[in-house]
This record gives sequence, C-alpha cells and structure tokens, in this order.
Amino acid sequence: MPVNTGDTAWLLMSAALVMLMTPGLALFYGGMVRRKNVLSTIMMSFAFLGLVGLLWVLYGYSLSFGNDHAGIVGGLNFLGLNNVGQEPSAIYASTTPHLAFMIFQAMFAIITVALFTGAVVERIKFGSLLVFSALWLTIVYVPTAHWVWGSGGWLAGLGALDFAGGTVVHINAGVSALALVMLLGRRRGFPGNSMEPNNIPMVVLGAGLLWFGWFGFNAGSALTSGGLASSAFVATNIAAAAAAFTWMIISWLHRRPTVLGTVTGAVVGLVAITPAAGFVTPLAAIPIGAIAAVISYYGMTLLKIKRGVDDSLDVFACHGLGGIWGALATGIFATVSVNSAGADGLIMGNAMQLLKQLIGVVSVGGFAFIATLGIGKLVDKTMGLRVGQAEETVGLDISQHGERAYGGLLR
Amino acid sequence: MPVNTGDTAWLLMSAALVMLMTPGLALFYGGMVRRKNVLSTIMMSFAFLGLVGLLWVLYGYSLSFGNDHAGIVGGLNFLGLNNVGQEPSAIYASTTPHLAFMIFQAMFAIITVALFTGAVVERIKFGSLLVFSALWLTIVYVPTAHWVWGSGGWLAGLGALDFAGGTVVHINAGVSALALVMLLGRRRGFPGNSMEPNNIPMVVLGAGLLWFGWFGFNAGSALTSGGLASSAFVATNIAAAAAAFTWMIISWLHRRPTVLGTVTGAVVGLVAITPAAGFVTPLAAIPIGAIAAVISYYGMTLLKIKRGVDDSLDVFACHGLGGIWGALATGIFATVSVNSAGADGLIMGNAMQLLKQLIGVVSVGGFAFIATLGIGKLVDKTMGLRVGQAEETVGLDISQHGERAYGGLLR
Amino acid sequence: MPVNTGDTAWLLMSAALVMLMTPGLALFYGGMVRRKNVLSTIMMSFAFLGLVGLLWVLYGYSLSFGNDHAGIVGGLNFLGLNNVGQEPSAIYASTTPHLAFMIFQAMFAIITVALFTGAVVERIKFGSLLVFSALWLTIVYVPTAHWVWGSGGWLAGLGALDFAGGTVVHINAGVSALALVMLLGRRRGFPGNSMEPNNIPMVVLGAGLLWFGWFGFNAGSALTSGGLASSAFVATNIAAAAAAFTWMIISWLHRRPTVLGTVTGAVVGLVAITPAAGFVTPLAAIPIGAIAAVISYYGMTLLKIKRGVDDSLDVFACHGLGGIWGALATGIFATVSVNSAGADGLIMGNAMQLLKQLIGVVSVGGFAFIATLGIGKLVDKTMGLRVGQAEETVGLDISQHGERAYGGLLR
Amino acid sequence: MKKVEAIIREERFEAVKKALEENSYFGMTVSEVSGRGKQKGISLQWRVGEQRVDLLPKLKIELVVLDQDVVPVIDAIVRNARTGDTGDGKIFILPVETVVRVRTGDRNESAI
Amino acid sequence: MKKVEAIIREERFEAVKKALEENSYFGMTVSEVSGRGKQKGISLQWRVGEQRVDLLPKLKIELVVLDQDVVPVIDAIVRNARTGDTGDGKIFILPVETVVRVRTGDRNESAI
Amino acid sequence: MKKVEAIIREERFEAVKKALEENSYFGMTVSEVSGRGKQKGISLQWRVGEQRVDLLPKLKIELVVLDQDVVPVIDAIVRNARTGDTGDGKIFILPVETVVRVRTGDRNESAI
Ligand SMILES: Nc1ncnc2c1ncn2[C@@H]1O[C@H](COP(=O)(O)OP(=O)(O)O)[C@@H](O)[C@H]1O
Ligand SMILES: Nc1ncnc2c1ncn2[C@@H]1O[C@H](COP(=O)(O)OP(=O)(O)O)[C@@H](O)[C@H]1O
Ligand SMILES: Nc1ncnc2c1ncn2[C@@H]1O[C@H](COP(=O)(O)OP(=O)(O)O)[C@@H](O)[C@H]1O
Repeated sequence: MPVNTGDTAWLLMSAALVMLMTPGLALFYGGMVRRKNVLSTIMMSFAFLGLVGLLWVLYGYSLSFGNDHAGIVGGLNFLGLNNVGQEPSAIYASTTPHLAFMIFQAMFAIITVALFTGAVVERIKFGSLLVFSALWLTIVYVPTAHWVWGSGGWLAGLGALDFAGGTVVHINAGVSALALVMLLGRRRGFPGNSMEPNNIPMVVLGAGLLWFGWFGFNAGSALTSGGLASSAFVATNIAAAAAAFTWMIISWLHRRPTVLGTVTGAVVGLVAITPAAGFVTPLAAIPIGAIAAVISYYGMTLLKIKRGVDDSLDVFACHGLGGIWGALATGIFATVSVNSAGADGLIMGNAMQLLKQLIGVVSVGGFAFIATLGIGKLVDKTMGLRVGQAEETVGLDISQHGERAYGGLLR
Repeated sequence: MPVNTGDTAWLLMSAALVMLMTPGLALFYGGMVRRKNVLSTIMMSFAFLGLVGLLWVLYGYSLSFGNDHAGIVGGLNFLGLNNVGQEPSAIYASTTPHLAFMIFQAMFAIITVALFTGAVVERIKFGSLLVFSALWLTIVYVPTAHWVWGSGGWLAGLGALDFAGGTVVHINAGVSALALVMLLGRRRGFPGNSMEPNNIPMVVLGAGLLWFGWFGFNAGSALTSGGLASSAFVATNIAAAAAAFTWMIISWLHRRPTVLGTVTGAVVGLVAITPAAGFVTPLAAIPIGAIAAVISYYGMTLLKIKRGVDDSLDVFACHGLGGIWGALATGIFATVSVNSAGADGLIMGNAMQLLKQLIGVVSVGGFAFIATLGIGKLVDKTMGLRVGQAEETVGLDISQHGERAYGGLLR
Repeated sequence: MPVNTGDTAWLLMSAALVMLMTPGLALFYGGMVRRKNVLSTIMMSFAFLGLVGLLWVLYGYSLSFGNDHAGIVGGLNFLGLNNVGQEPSAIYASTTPHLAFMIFQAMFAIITVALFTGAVVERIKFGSLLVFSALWLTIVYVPTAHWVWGSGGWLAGLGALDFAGGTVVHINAGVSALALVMLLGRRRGFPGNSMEPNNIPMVVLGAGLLWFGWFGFNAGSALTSGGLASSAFVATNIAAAAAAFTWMIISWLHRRPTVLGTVTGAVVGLVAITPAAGFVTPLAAIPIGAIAAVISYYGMTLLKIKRGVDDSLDVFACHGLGGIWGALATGIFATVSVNSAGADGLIMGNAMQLLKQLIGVVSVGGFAFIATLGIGKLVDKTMGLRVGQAEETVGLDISQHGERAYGGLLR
Repeated sequence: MKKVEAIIREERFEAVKKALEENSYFGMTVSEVSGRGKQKGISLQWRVGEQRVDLLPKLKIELVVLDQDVVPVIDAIVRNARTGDTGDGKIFILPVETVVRVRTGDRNESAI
Repeated sequence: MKKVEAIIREERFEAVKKALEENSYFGMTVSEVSGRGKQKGISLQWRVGEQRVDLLPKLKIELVVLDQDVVPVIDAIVRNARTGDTGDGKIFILPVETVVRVRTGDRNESAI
Repeated sequence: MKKVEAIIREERFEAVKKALEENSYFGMTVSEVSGRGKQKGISLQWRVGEQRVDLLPKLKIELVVLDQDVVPVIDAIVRNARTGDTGDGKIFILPVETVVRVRTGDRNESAI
C-alpha cells in the first residue's frame, strides 16, 4: 500500500508524544523524591532515551518485530534497521513508512524501562541500573513484546488483546518493579522518616506531560488516523478523568482531596485504559478508570502502609495493578463494534476472551517477575545493586552524579 | 463524507494541544500566587480535567451540540455519547470522526472552567468551587456554546462570528470571574501586603505551553487541515507576538520591561485573536494583538490599582476585556476573502457585522454575569464560598488539600 | 498542486513544535545561570517570540524567500505577507499552504536569535540586545537563509546541503555567539567564583522540550509527511541518543555521569544531525551524534577551562562546533538513496560534496563572525552592550526587569 | 545592647513588621526557620495515608537594639504576633557586646 | 537560661531530634545553613571540568534551655550527631537573659 | 570566645570569604536572610504598577572565634564587605560560653 500522509502525520506525531512522556516521567518521579535525589531520579528516566534509544535500533526492534521464531522471539532480519525503510512494512502499519512504525515502538521500549525505576530510586547504583536495564530490555521486554505484538507471537496468536501496551509496558514494568524491590530492600529510614515529596508542582507538570503524551501512546496505536484513533483518544481521556476524579474523592473521604492523589489517579486511569483503548466503547472507560483508581489506592495502602514494602514511587500499585486490571477489563468490555480486528469480551457474551487476557497477564507477569529476580541477582552479585550507606545518606545526586539540583549562592 | 486522514490527524492533535493548555494554565496561575497556595491554585485547573471531562461526555456535549431547541439549548440525542461515533457527524466537521469533534470541544469546556478560577484563588473553598463549576458548566457554558456554535443556535443564526471561542470561552470566563470576585471579596491583606508571585519561571513555562496549545485551539477550529487552518495558525502567532511586544514596551515606558508583563501580553494577544483567527487576514492580527495589550494593561491598572478590585490573577482584564475586544475586532477586520463561511466586517464596509458581534458580546456576557451571580449566591448560602480566616492565613494548600508544594528537609 | 491535508497537518504541527523550542530554550538556559539572572535569561529567549515573530512577517520572510537578487538576498515580493496565502507557493513546499511554510520558517528565525543569547547572559543590557538582534536578523540571518534555502540562493545553487538548518541556524548562532563574547568580555568573577546552575531540573525540562520540538525542526523540514520525514525523524532521535550516551560516558570517565552533561550531549547530537537528517541513513546518525559529543566536550573544555573564554552557556561549543561538524558530516554520509533531491557524500565516493559543505561552513560562519563584530561594535558605541557593575552584581532580573524569579515571604 | 530573637508565625509577620515600624524600629534581619514546641505539627496527606510533619514553618526576626528598647520591642511583638493558639512562638533576649556598621566602621550605639 | 546552637549534618538530624524528644526536649528551632570548617567542601561536576564547592549543607538547631539542661542536651546531640568524620559540626552555648512566650506573655523559666 | 554575626551583601560574600581564608579563619556558618535597615528596599514591577519590597536578600555569616581574633575578623569583614552605599550591613559580637566539637567531644578553645 502507498504511504498515507495523514496516517503518517499522526503516527510521527504520536511517536513524538510518546518520546515526551519520558522527560515527563522524569519530572513526575523527580518531584516525588527528596531533594537530595532529584537529579538521580530524573537521570534514571532520561538516560534511557540514550541507552534504549540505541539498543532498540541496533537489535531490539529486530528481536521484537523481526521474523518469528516459534512464537517466542523475533528474528535478525531487521538488525541495525536493515530492511526498515521509507516504504511501509509488509506486515505492520501498512499505510505508513516502516521507519515510522519502528520509532513509534522505540518510544514504548524507552519508557517501559524508565517506568520501573520509580520503585528503586534513592538507593540503586546508577551503573548497575544501566546494566540491569540493558539486560532486562533484551531478556524481558523484547520477547514479551514479540509474544503480544510481533507477527507470529504466541499471545497474539492466542488472541490476547493489548491495544497499546497494558501488558507489554505496564504489567512488565510494574511486576519487575516489585521484584527489584525485593532484591534491593527499603530505603534507609523507611518507614519512619518523613519522605516528603520535594516538589509537587513538578509532579503535576510531569503528569500533565504524561497525559498529553498518552494520546500518542494509545490513539497512536491505531496506526492510522481515523475513527479508531479517535475512539481510542476519547476512551483515553475519559479513563484519565474518571480515575483522577475517583482518586480525588477517595482521598477526600479519607481526609482531603490531595493534588498528588489526583494526578496519581489520572496516571492510573491512563495505565488501565492502555490495553483497552481501541477495543472498548469510549464510555466503558468510565468504569475502567474508576475501578483502576480504587484498586490502585487500596493496593498502595496495603503494600506501603500495611506491609511496609518500599516500592518507593508505587510502581507496582500504579502500573502493575493498573495494568492487570486494564488487561482483564479489556476481556470484559471489548466489543468488535468498536474494532473489527479486536474481539468481543465478557459483556458481549465471550467469556473466553477474559481467560485469554488472564493467560496474557499471568504469562507475561510471571515471566517478568522471575526473569527480573534472576537478572537482578546476577547484577547484584557482580556489580552490587545498592549504593553504600554514606552515599545513600548524602544523596544520590552528589554521590552518583556529582551534582546538586538547586545550586545558587548557598544551596 | 468519508473520514479524511489528514484532517483527522490535525483535529486529534489539536485536541491534545488544547488538553495540554489546562496543565499549562495550572502552572501559569500556580506561579503567580503565594507559596502557600501553589497547589491549591494548580488543583483548581487540574481537577476540571476530571470533573468537566466526565460531565462533558455524559451530557455537556449533548446539550451544547445536540438537536436544537429554540436556538437556546441542544437536545438529548448525544447523551452519554449516544450517536457519537467513528463516522463523521452529519452536521459538524464532516471530514473527521464525530468522536474527534466531540473531544476537541470537551477540551474547550474544561479550560473555560479552569480559566475563571484565577480570579478567586487563595480564598475559595475547594468543594464549593467544584459544585459551583458543575452548575456553571451546565447553566452558563453549555447553552452559550449552543447559541454560538450549535447547529440552530440563535447567535449562530444571527451571524455573530466566533471562530475559536472568544465569546464562548473568554468572555464567559472573564465576566464570570468578575461576578465571582464581587461575591467573594478580596483576599485578606489585599491591597497592602506584598503578594509577590512565588515562581515566575513556572509562569513562563505555563505561558509557553498555552501559546503552543493555542495553535490547536485556534487553527484546530478550522476542523480541517489546509489553508484556513494555516491562516488561523499564522494569525494566532502574530497576535501573540504583537501583544507580547506591546506589553513589554508599555511596561518599559512605565519603568522596566518585565517578564511577567511580556508573557501576560502574549496570553492577552492569544485571547483577542481567538474569535477572529479564521476570519481575518494574518496581518490584521498585529493591530488586534497590540490593541488588546493596551486595553488589558490599562484595564488592569484601573481595576486593580485604582479601584482595588481583587480579581487576583486578572482574569477579567485578560480574558474578559481581551475577549470583548477580540469579538468586536472580528466585526471590524473580518473578510470573506479569508474564509468564505465567514463574513465581511466594518473595514470591508459591513458595519452590521460589528453590531452582530456586539449583540454576541452583550448577550453572552450579560447572561454569564447574571447567572454567575445567581449560582454563586446559591452556593454561598448553602456551602459557603470562602474558606475561614485561619485557613486562608495558613494557606489553602494545607487547609484544603493537606499538602505542601515544596517539601524537603525543612520546607 | 492542491493542498494535501496530511502534509499540512504535519507541517503545522512541526511549526508548533519548533515554536515550543523557544520557551524550551528559555528554561534550558534559565536553569543554568545563577538565581539572580534566571528571568533575564528566560526573557532573552521569550522576547524574540515577540520581536522576531513580528519582523519575520513584516520583511524577514520576504528578504529570505522572496525573488532572488544575485543569489545574495530575497526580494520584496512577500513584504508584509503580500502574496503569501492559503494556496501552496509556486516554489516552496508545493503540497501545503504558503502560509504554513512561512510560519514554519518564522520559528527557525526566532530560535536562532534566542540561541546565541546563551553566550552573553548575566551581563548584556536588555535594550541593546534587542537592537542588536533586530540588526543581526536583518543583516546576518535573512541573507544567509536566502543563500542556503532561498530559491536562487548561491549556496543552494552550488549544491551545499543543509536539511534543517545546521548552517543557517546553528553555525550562524554559534559563531556569532563567539564574536559577541569577544566584544563583551567575561562575567565579573569568571573564572573563580562558583557559577553553579540554579536549577538543573529546569534545564532537563528545557532539554526535553527541545528534543520533542526538534522532531518538528528536522522531520518537519521534509515539508511532507511520508518516508523522508520518517527517516529524518528516526535519524534525529538516534543522533540525540548517541550523543547523550556518549557525553554521559565521557563525563563518567572523567569522574561521574552528570545529568547536565547528558542533556547537553542530547542537544549537541540534535544540532549535529540537523543539516544531515534528511540526507543520511538513520544509522549514520550514530557516528554523527557520538562524534559531535566528543568534539563539543573537548572543545568546551579547551575554550572554557583552558582558555578562559566566557561563552557562558557554551553556545559556540554546542551550536558552533556541533553545527560545523554536522555540516561536514552531511558531506561525508549523504546518500541519494535516502533523498533523491540530495546528493552523495564522501562515503558514496563524492568528495566534492564535502568541499561544498566546507564552502558553506566557511562562507556563512565567516560572514556571521565579521558581521556580528561590526553590528556589536556599533551597538556598543551607541547604546553600550554591557550593564553597569552594580547592575551585574545585583543581578539582571532586578536591574533590567524589576523582578525576582522566586518571590514569596522572604526570597 | 541586646539582640531580640523572635520566632513567630509567618502569617503574623506583616503585622509585627508594621508595629515595629510605627515605633521606629526599622532595622531587622529575618529568616525562614522551622520550629517545634507545644504545637505538635500538622498532618499531611500524599498519595495514600497520612504523615505527621512535626516541624512547622516559622519566621525568625532578629533585632539588635539599645537596652532601653528591649521592653517596647517585646511588647510590640507580643501584641501583634499573638493568636492565642499554641505555636505563637518565643522571644529570646541575648546580650550583645559590640555592634559595627559595615558601611562606616562605626561601633556600638551609633551603629545600630 | 542558655541557648544551645548546634550545627550538624543533615543526615543526622532525625536521630538527634529523636534523642532530644526522648529526653523531653521538644522545643527547638531549626534552619538550613551552609558551613565550612576542617571539612573542605566537595567537588561538583557540570558540563565539563570540576568545581569545588566549599560550603556544605548543614542544619542548625537552636534550643533555649534551663542552665541545668545544657549538659544533657549537649550529650544527646554529640552522641547522635557524631559520625567520626570531619564535618560533624559544632555546638555553641550562649547566654540568654530573657525568654518570653508570645502566646501568654509569660517570661523566663515558665516560658521555655 | 565570641560569636561574630555579620550581615552582609550577597555580592560581597566571595571577597569576604577569601579575606577570612587568607587570615586562616576557615570555620564559618552561612545562611540566607533578608534584612531591612537604612536601606528602604527596592521597587519591583509585575504585570502592572509597582510594589515596594522592603526586605532585601542578605547573607549572614557566623564565626565563633577566640577573643583575640574578634578585632582582626571584624576588620577583614568590614574591609571587604563595604561598598559605601546603605545596605552594607552590620556586625554583632555576642559572648559564647562553651564550644563543643561534635566529632571529638572536645570543648572550648581546642574545639573552635
Ligand atoms: N525551647 C525552645 N528553644 C528554641 N525554640 C523554641 C523552643 N520552644 C519553642 N520554640 C520555637 O517557638 C515555636 C512555637 O513554640 P510552641 O511551643 O509551639 O508555641 P507556644 O509557645 O505558643 O506554645 C516553635 O515552633 C519553635 O520554633
Ligand atoms: N569557627 C566556626 N564558627 C562557626 N561555625 C563553624 C566554625 N567551625 C565550624 N563551623 C561549622 O561546623 C561545621 C562542621 O565543621 P568542621 O570543622 O567541618 O567539622 P569538624 O568539627 O568535625 O572537623 C561547619 O560546616 C560549619 O558550619
Ligand atoms: N537593628 C538591627 N538589627 C538587626 N539587623 C539589622 C539591624 N539594622 C540593620 N540590620 C541588618 O543590616 C542590614 C543592612 O542595614 P542597613 O541599615 O540597610 O545598612 P547600613 O548600615 O549600611 O545603613 C539590614 O538589611 C539588616 O539585615
């Protein structure tokens, strides 16, 4: 098929939007940590724009989207962007240049890696994080992306639906975050010491950029510019709105409607709608978003307050739980009336779809969890995952990066 | 008509751009208040991404754009996005999915509500603001949007022009802001105590995002991607430039070219060009923007310094006066050579158009003012509009939201 | 040719993206200076959205892109946007409205002027900067843009390639920065006093917006939405990634992987790929970006640390050296297989192209350097370029703009 | 000469400053501090749960005055900083041996 | 009455605060300061090169206490603020002549 | 032992620090304060109009020194902090009864 200029404009713009999510995430996370770790936290997202940006074009894309090997992993035919050109791919995104599809996918890989860092900020060694992440990208992200989205991938073949990465991005990141926390342990002084966010306006800015970018993430995943993209766009906005509003109300019932809670809710709603956006009616995004906020709120409370698990920026509660709920919700609310390439879900009488979704959740989540423990252990044994006590106390900005976020005359 | 991919790409992108304006506004406003009210001010914009985002899809869109009832209000045929699908609407935006048009409009409703909060920051009760805003959206925004843009709306029928919301968005918000200030009164310590903006770089960031988003607001309102969108885009940029430059020079003549003044000028120029962008030649944006800055500057001086009206962030002077001037300027500078669906204005020899614009200004402005007073009074009697003295003194961040903007070791 | 909606959507969006780069640059630069000069630094970018935004539509576009005069400068046929309408131009960007092409170009002129201010922050007089910049735009930017991009421009005729402004934007800005520093001298206290950046997260935000906007800068320069835009988009991202990663590693080898270094690297990579983006294969962006980081890093060290040249925010090292390398690299890596309107470079066996590139570098760079010295001298003699000692010491925010960045109770 | 160090609520600062001004005490140095005393802090909420923050923002005013001015200064501060709730703050009086005005090098009484 | 001014490391603050609390010293005023002493600063890196920053962040704790409380307070601070490396900080004891509680106007012992 | 508290202009700080260093006074604690005195503030502009801000940024340097070092320290500060315009600042000398070095527990002279 020839390249369609409108579809290409939308896909390129979507790729740019998803790219912006990574600096957005950097600020979202950076505002939530203590002042002495702001830059280190930001760097844990920004650095992957470099590292994963390179690995993806060198081999990541090929192993994810190249010729299938037994449903498990892609081939080497796209190594170093070989055969990835200005013409549409024969298989993916048939109305836009293959390069556009490839770079759109690159942005997903980058942010996925950045996402899980939220769990381990304020204590992980920067060098070890880079090595871990390169391995994780290769061993966890690349194959699971193939399972779900690659032509011939076994989950795709099974009919598990994941419109824009609920499983590949969010479950992967959320579950791996939890595994990493188990390896790494709590921050010194958690719980007990106040770990007050240093800059909530920065968190809001990050959340705003994430919401904005998510239109590219979800509606861009239609890969064309038209009805499906519009439907996914609307569902995305509704889910974010519903979840932000729900979280605000829950926190109000507990005491006050917090800003941090409201923006967190928005992000959780966006996570939950991700796998569903192009398969459900826009209005289904209301329950999907609202329930996501409830699950994530109470999941977070349980984990953090009750059980003392120091998933520092709640990556598992937001992305893991939100992603799992979203994947299952896709199996509940999906309807072919929205997307003929999709499937009907539970409500339309197809309980099987929910089962398929469950298989997707369990297989990707389980694999990510175990693989992360393995890779993490390996890196811990060889390089050490955690900074020394003095380095942690003085803060990672100075100890890992030799910088302070806010200079000036004195501080 | 079939969906056009290029038009759809532009409309979706424009919707995303307008969405970004609300976090942009949150930062623009948040930087201008005192440190103890930063989060509260931000929340007064961000929360509407949730609340109005939901109300719009539930009934707002239907009552604005549904089947006309006597030119006054839309019908219930689009309730809960019923009949709003992936195909183009029969009436609006015939080359893009109906859902895309709907969500583009949603973003306008959201930011309009957020806009007027600037007048009442640092003292309004958050719960009351939410209730007020839901009522205001329903009673003021939804019908006036129908009058101006709805198929069958009486102002549309009359031939009053409003390309992208000078009347619906800016006059509505600006006039309502003034009415709210009358109900609410001044902040404690105004005038007298220093109310120095806490973070002007944050204001600049907000202004930058607003300017960027405004391309979607104005050029997106062409609803197609082509000559008209391009013309509106250029007019938008020129007006912002002219007004920013003019304000800078005025403040320089008074003493110094301030940054806060320059970015305020840019926003005022963007306000003024909003109704005109697709009806006037790009170069007409120079006088439209420049005069807007002059009107707004001296209006602000008069209101704030001379009369002591505490419209805290000058919403009336910026959006009310800017919007009124823009609406009238449309009646002066419009020409069918730019947009055949528009009209000629005064300069092209059609004085009637100016009259029509005036009718638009007076009817919408008058209605908004009276309705706001009524709704505000009601909320004040039932829930109370204003926080208690101690809450105001300690700051709304802590008293309304239980949070502080900048945490850290001590502050 | 008729207007193509997809191409237009992409070009308008690209123009918006490039517009956002100027506020992005304002924050990028603003975060790097001392607290007392934050607003002044920001203003040195933001003000040009006004000033250059106006001059460009009045005469800048015409003199750059109007009818050729001897290859040196454009004509007056587009004065005040005369003949620049909703139809495509006969010469440039044949599938999009002429106005869209014009405003896309406007954004380039604006940011070019903003770029060089980084060299002279913390000491230049604001009024003199404005006058200097208006002259510089007219005498340096406008003709050189014509040479390279104007129909009939002598460098275009020669076959020198500059896809998105490596020469016109970056060499121009970088070389002029150096000339200005020579006229202006060092900041008081440089070197010696600590000049610690006041807000590195703000720098990162700025860098993020720059990277995001650069997709419009480079991929938008394809002027169509399709394979070439996609290829340039990918090359852009790869170069930024490679350079960010390289700078991070270099600074690590020296001691620590700094955040400021990493984002600087990203910007340098984006600079270097600018002239090449649409002429080289995406993978060629790896050496182009990586080598740019090396050149810029050591160039900066040499200039700043070794020679004590106070190019305050390293504009020459980043944009001058990066731009020169990018222009030459285009002559090395270009291939007609990517862009048939381009040329083959050294690697494809065409050494001539490298020579042409060199001619472009030397002629534009040399002209910009000499002209800047002249204009600067003139402004210095008449208005004075530098603020007084007391004004510099107290900071330009208060002395030039009567404002403080961070207000609040005390500071 | 004495140094009066007053720790007061931020929100009472404008009133205190005005009162001092009206009694012709212009010179002062102010800083942002955090304090704890009888007032046990406030409860903040973030994403979930609550957290007590026990150091609250206060302002510290330092004035160096002649011995005979100590009592009127204390009075002016107490009158204007008091709200009656815990957390109103403290005033400490410390002895000062020498005062120098940097601009002139003047010492003591004439330097205040 | 005495004023105890302790300059300590930020990272030891929580421990010191707790120790004081356990000994029933609640009242305190804290501020962010920067200091230099034997500890000669740290080296920062920016784009290129390194730069020494010789003022390091510290916290200053001020407590006004009765004369007999000076020694136990010093002990509590020293025990909890010490790491053994240079930069642990200093404690200064200054005489205080009068203390006023703003809320009540109470003076001296009862006002602490 | 005495505590020297100097309130100076921010922009003179580097010079003062250097002078103290050259005279071997390394130990110091610095904080950001705002002050008012003869210098009546500055005028700021925002969107429209002007507003006077009467507290200006200053730096406070605290040095605890031996009695015999008070005079040379004052001299070094005055010489380097002076610009001759109002707002140059003040120096206050307060008595210090005890000094403790946290790292070692040393007291007094040896602890400075
Ligand atoms: N013993 C003390 N030493 C130093 N500062 C103190 C002391 N006691 C109280 N403060 C300061 O005074 C402030 C108010 O004290 P608090 O006891 O809460 O008020 P009140 O005296 O009205 O009961 C505290 O926040 C703290 O800054
Ligand atoms: N003479 C002094 N006057 C005021 N403050 C001092 C003095 N000496 C040290 N300090 C403060 O104490 C802190 C720690 O001092 P330092 O000499 O580095 O530690 P140590 O006493 O463990 O060697 C310094 O950062 C400074 O704030
Ligand atoms: N009586 C005072 N008590 C405490 N601080 C003072 C006093 N007078 C002046 N200061 C401090 O000294 C600074 C400079 O004082 P000012 O009177 O403006 O300068 P000068 O002594 O040169 O006339 C003030 O900003 C303030 O911080």
